[in-house]
Amino acid sequence: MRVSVLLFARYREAAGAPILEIEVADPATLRAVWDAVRQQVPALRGEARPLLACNRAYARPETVVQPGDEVAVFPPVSGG
Amino acid sequence: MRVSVLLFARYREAAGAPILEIEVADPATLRAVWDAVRQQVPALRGEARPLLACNRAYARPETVVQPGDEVAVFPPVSGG
Amino acid sequence: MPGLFRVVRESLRIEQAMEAVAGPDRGAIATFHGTVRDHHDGRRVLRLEYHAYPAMAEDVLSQIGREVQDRFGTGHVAILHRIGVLAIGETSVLVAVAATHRAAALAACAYAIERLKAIAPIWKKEHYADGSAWMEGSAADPAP
Amino acid sequence: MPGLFRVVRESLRIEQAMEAVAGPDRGAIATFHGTVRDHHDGRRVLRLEYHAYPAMAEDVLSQIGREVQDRFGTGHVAILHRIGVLAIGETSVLVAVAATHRAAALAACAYAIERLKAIAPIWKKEHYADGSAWMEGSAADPAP
Repeated sequence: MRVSVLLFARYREAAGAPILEIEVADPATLRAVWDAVRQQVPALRGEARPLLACNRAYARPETVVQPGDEVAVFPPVSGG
Repeated sequence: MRVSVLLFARYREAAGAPILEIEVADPATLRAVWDAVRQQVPALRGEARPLLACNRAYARPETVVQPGDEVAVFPPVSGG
Repeated sequence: MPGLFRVVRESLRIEQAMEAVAGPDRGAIATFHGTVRDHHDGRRVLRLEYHAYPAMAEDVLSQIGREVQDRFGTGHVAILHRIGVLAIGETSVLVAVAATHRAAALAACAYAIERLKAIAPIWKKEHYADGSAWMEGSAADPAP
Repeated sequence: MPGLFRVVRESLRIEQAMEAVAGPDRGAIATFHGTVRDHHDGRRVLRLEYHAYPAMAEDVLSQIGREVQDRFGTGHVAILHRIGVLAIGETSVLVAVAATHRAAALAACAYAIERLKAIAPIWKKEHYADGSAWMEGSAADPAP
């Protein structure tokens, strides 16, 4: 299963790209997606607190990703 | 001793004038000034909570008025 | 001390209050605007009239600014109150406080408007279709 | 639901936020402005850069508006966040809340900015004379 993962802020800089295309076994959880992202981007391997989002809402690692879902991973927020 | 007393809001309407000139025995306290004001303006006789000011600062009824002091009496405030 | 404390007859402009408090070393500005409501206690209000003891009111607003400095550590305070006849929706009072951090700015702004309502020698008269009435607060006598 | 929730590249104008929330049945408007400070933790800051996940951020700001409605009983909320490069003194975030009474407006405004900082997917990068650093908050993971 192919998933496009949106990256933001420091994660985007670490990956050198705003979107990563990854392959994960179907059905895939957000945790599996994140593991695949870390596999592809060594600089993110030590990340302890990634935030995960599915379809523009925060989601837990157990969430199962459906084809066409908008998936994103990013570091703790700091707006304001 | 002659004292000019500034009136505001409802007290001013009750007196029909922004300033009352009153005569009080010297030395006079703010309480004596207020009593003289009520003597002169019957509509104010029932007032339970007048605020008193001397030289643009809130003052207690025991405060002794000096010649030239700016004395004012007015109802509870309601700005904002 | 920095700060702007005025009782005025002209329309209040938020820009004036913001400019008086803003600065490069402050990351937060909190403001409060009191505006004229079209109702009060279920009764329709047509307009408001504010009356003040202007000289004392400005002294009291400055005193509130000093209290904010003592309690919240910032002197960047603007408190403006309008007097005269105001239409529905017009701004009667404006408070702006700038501080390094947001907690101080927000708390100081709330404090300043509470104090203004309790001690500034300013009065509000409500005008209705069939008459008018002076409002009078219930705060304790501010005398020391 | 009334309200204005935007992530934008243009300068933020307080008038826009005020107009979005004001109305004749509301007597109080509280606002909060976050502005770019020239220092942070003792270090001189030259400018800030804000980055966002704009679509999700606007959804989250709208959600904060619904939380304000549930907790404080007013839906008259505007939350605007700017992204891109900001100079010292520029406004990065604007919150405005209008309510019938001042207590609700003030408390809701403070609540909204706290929530924004905790959950809006927006990030700040500080630029110094000799480099830059992403800021990252310490709030709990917002996942349900």
